Amino acid sequence: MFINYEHENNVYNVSVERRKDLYFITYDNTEYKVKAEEIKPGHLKIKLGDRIIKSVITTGKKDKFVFTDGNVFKVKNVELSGAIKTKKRKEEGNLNSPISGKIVNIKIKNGDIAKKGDVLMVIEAMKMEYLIRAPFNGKIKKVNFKEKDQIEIGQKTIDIIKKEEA
Amino acid sequence: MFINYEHENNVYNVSVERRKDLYFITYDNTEYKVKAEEIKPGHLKIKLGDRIIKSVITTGKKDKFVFTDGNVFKVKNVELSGAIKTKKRKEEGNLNSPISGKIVNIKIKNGDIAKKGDVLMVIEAMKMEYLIRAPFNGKIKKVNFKEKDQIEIGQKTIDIIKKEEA
Amino acid sequence: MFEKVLIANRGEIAVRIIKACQEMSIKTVAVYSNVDKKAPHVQLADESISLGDPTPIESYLNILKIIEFAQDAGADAIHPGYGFLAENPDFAQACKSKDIKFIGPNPDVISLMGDKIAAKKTMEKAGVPVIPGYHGKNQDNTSLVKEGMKIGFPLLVKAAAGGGGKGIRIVHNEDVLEESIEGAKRESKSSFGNDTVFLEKYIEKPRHIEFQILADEHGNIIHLFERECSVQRRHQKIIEETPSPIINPELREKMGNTAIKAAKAVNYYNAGTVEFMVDGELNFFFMEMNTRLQVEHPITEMTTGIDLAKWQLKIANGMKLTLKQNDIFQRGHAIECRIYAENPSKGFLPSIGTIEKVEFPTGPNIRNDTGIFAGMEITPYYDPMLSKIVVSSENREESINKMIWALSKYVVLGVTTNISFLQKVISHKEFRKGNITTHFIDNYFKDWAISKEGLPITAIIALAVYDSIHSRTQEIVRYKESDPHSPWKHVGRWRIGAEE
Amino acid sequence: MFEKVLIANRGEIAVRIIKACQEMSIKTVAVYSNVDKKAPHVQLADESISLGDPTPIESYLNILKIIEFAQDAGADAIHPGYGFLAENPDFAQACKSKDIKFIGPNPDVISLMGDKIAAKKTMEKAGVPVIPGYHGKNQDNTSLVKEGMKIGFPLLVKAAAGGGGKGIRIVHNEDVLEESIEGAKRESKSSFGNDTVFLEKYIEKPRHIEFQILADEHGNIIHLFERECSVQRRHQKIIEETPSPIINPELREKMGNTAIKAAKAVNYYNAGTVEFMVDGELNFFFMEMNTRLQVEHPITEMTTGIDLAKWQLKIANGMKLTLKQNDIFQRGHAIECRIYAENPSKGFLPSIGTIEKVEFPTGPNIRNDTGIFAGMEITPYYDPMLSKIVVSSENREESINKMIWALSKYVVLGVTTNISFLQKVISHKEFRKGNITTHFIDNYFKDWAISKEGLPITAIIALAVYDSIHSRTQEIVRYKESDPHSPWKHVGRWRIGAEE
Repeated sequence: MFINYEHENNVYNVSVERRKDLYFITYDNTEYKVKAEEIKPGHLKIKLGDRIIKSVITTGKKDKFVFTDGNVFKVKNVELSGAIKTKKRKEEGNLNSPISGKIVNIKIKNGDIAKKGDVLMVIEAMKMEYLIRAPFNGKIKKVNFKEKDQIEIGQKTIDIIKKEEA
Repeated sequence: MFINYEHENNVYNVSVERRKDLYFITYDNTEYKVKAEEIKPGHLKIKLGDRIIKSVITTGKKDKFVFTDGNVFKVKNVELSGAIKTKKRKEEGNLNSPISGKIVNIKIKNGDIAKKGDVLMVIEAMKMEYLIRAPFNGKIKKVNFKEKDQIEIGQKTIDIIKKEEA
Repeated sequence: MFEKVLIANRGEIAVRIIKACQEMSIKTVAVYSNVDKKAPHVQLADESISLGDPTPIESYLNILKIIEFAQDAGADAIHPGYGFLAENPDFAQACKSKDIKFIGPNPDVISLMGDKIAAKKTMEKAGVPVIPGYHGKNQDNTSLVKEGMKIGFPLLVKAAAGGGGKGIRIVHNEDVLEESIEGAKRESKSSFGNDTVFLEKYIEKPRHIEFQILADEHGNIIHLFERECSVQRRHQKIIEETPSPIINPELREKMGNTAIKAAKAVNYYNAGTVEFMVDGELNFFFMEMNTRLQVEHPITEMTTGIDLAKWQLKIANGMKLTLKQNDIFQRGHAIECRIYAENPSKGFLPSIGTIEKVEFPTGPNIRNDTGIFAGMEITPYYDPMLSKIVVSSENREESINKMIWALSKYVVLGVTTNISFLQKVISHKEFRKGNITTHFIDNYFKDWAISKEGLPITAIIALAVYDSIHSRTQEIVRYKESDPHSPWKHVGRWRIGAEE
Repeated sequence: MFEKVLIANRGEIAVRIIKACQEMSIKTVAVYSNVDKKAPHVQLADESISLGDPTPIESYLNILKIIEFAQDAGADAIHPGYGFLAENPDFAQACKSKDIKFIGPNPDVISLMGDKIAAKKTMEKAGVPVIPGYHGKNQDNTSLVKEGMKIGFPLLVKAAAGGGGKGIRIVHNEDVLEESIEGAKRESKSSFGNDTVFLEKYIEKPRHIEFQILADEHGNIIHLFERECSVQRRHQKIIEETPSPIINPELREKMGNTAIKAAKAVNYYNAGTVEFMVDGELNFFFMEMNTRLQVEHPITEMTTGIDLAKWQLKIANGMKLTLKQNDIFQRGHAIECRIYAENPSKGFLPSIGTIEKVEFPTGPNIRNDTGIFAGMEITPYYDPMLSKIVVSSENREESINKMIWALSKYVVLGVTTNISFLQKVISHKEFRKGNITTHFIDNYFKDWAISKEGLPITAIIALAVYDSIHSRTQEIVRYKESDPHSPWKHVGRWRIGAEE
């Protein structure tokens, strides 16, 4: 069985083979032989050599959450296709909203010139302010929202055209 | 909907009619109108007039367990038939084993005469002794087990014939 | 500190000890019998080893197996908990001979304190007050009857190797003395493999009050005040509290010093408990010494702030007791209730079955020591104690109220428990006044039954709602309420088999 | 005592207060907004009333609605918890006018302490040391800049009506002074509807240390020692402990007496907190007074044995404080960690989502104050604090170890939390040494990220096992390990979009 896990834009390609309570897991050219049982729903007790790994896993609406060694990781099972493999690397300087909230202040308008680090927009959520700054020197192509608009996490706030370095 | 609950040899005959979150429950010629919701599996919050009843219910292999006001009751849903209605009242003086355990001592043998209160048999379970005593003066008809036998809860230890009072 | 400790126990005490170890960065090894495969102590431990057959003698009492497993796992110490092998000198000795540290006192001390007769003699010699009695070697019935007559009635017949209320008979007159001696011998033989009994004066209005001590291997010793354990059923404690409602500061100091004297007399180290009987005039007598962590240790922890389980580990590791007697003080009031799988309205008969659902009350100063879970089978193999609920607060009254609240939120479905019973006991007006003796339950709860009045209407309503929600029947149109043909009449309750 | 109390709050603090009421046999009324319909405080209360729309101003901040509901339910008192209406003098006044007891101090005192400038002036007059600064009425930028230049740098710009770190700017030099003043004004306006700011000297190596007080309506007042709250992110506390690692007995007494003086200066009653800033030379300055129960009150309860929530109820009911200063003492050491739904590696951005699974660590002296449950939606409407985990033990080192253990067993799946981050902070060697200031997080955890190294192998293995167990595929025969055609090669990790 081959599985691909996506975690923070990295894809982990794993294979697993099961024989009763023994599992042979191969990742990064290394095979791990473990003994494992699900002691209650979502609770795994895994024996890897002398080491006991205790893990809690649950499947949410979109993601899988795995708790191990006191830390939690959010992953997604993904099918690898040509498309995803060639997906473009994210542009430097993310202008997507980091949070769902209300736009309380827009500092620039279409056509303005912004200097790297300038505050372009202020978003308020949960009583705190989040600042959208220019990722580089550039010209504002389009402001996608107006003041008092509601914005959702991940929505693009502003289109900006990078100015060629002098 | 008609339901019969058996609890400690009593049968409670109840009817319930539902309209959304309203329930009309009739028991003993009284109708109770309550508002109720299952707040999580098995957890009920029931509003009866000014009163809030919180209850936890679970269904085991054979019985239903209901927790209310800090107490737990074990009940069974039963179908009422002619048979159960005419079921004989239990005889005075129960000679069934109160526990599953080991018979460590038998004080009498077939044909013996026992006086009311005499210890007939000693059963041991969970490191404690349980005594089976004669419920009345009588003659031992049959001892159903021998020493060191395993006995299950509810099994009849001894058959005894009641001696007519003088 | 130890690298790895094997916990030779199960249930709540194994869980308690594993947590103490893990906080101290000590690796833990759990052992378990087949029926405990999924038990919390097994899941919590860093490693676990199966003992197989659930019969105690094959599993948690199996000295050879446990020692072998400890060696295999590379454990450098074994914590025995309470019960099982905790007070077995052979086990302590076997650990010693394999160079595994037994977390407890010297095997000789366990041996001595396990022999109630020898223990009492030792204490008498050390100047600790003991109850008048016969602890001689003449164990034939005739001699025992003669000695009993000398002591006078009421008197007690007790198993020399006893504990937990097993092998005890109270004798009120000559007629039943011999019969009682025989019964105690038989029970003792069956429980402890030894039928030696002793006789002693029976104390009227007795209270069971014990003192916690903590002693290191370097001769340092302190006491951590008393626990009032008088509320008992079948000679087993069910409710414990500290401070005791009747102990005053002078008596507390006197008894505490006596407890220290008792422990010093046998060069004791480890946590330990000196049990006293206190009579109506506040005279106190040594009863026995428990050479292990006590079930009820949490109430001492809550009022003194000291972690007894961790100190056991530190002491066993050779550390010096850094706590001084003057640094230890009681604060507030703590109560423990033991939750048993048993039926209080049927003579506290242990109950078995599957725990279908369990929910613990939580809140400030509420401690749950437990080893149970939903889906767990309660078997007849082991003690029916499921867990302990412990509360503390600023004073006794508040703690009683907190405990009543906590018990009212404590849900265990699937096996009969004593939770309702505990609520009634702790709410009793004589308990509230602190008027308790070891006869408290017999005096006030002889024929107690939760369900004398049958199913309460709240339960009936809840069941009806539940079944209605979970039935596949659609919502139905109501019959007209005035309809004489409505089947809504004629519902009620009747007794099975009753003539109609 | 009150018959029935309405709790005008949600989450863990509503749960905490409801439990206190229930232990005292006081009936409770919960209020809730639509998104909180299934919340624990609603389920626990004896009654509950829906406030409708989740927007705070329509629900938990809606004075009219809440007062009306309290009247309808026949509540004779309202407990405001913390946050929301807890320090709103209009609410306290509205309760008073409807003859409902507000569980808190007099509305005038809330008003006075809510105005940071007036509060500081009052304290200065009463002889309580304050930080040099400007709290004047001239709020035009030019005047403020001039005053700022007088005080010197570094200095702080703070919202007069502020709290919880909102509307605060630190200014290191003249160039950015005006810009910072503007930012603070804007944030203050948006958060509190008031853009008055004040300026003050910025203390280097500052610690935030506060004193708990308890005062009744009859002029009796005590303090319950300090809480060290220096570990903060975005000017909000995340870890609190008591005692403070730097406070010595003399300083403790001096600061405690100053806190009492501060409270007396305004005829305070109720539980309250006097916050001080302490500099590197152990000089201390009054910062502000919180006229309510504090988030971090449990650490004081654990070390003093006093139940603050219950005392609030008793005091509001007119009872006299029976506790005397000399009877109160600290024992052991307690630590609280606040569990937030937030992402510490993304500037502590609050996270939202559904809590899919939650498991709390339990054990002796571990307290969970929580209002969350599996299936709960974390929405952007309210503060992202999920719960508080509090531990205590004999000393600081043990408490740190206990907290590390507890956090390592604390499972929250479905929303990003700060649990891993808290583990790292509390394990940090400077934290262990007690070397903490309010800059601790900025100094040592500026670019912290849990997953710099990506998914650990343990997580990969666990996922693979989980998916294998839950896949419908049958067990398959293994490829020969030496088989060169085995698809078991070529598995690994790569970055999406990376050139191959």
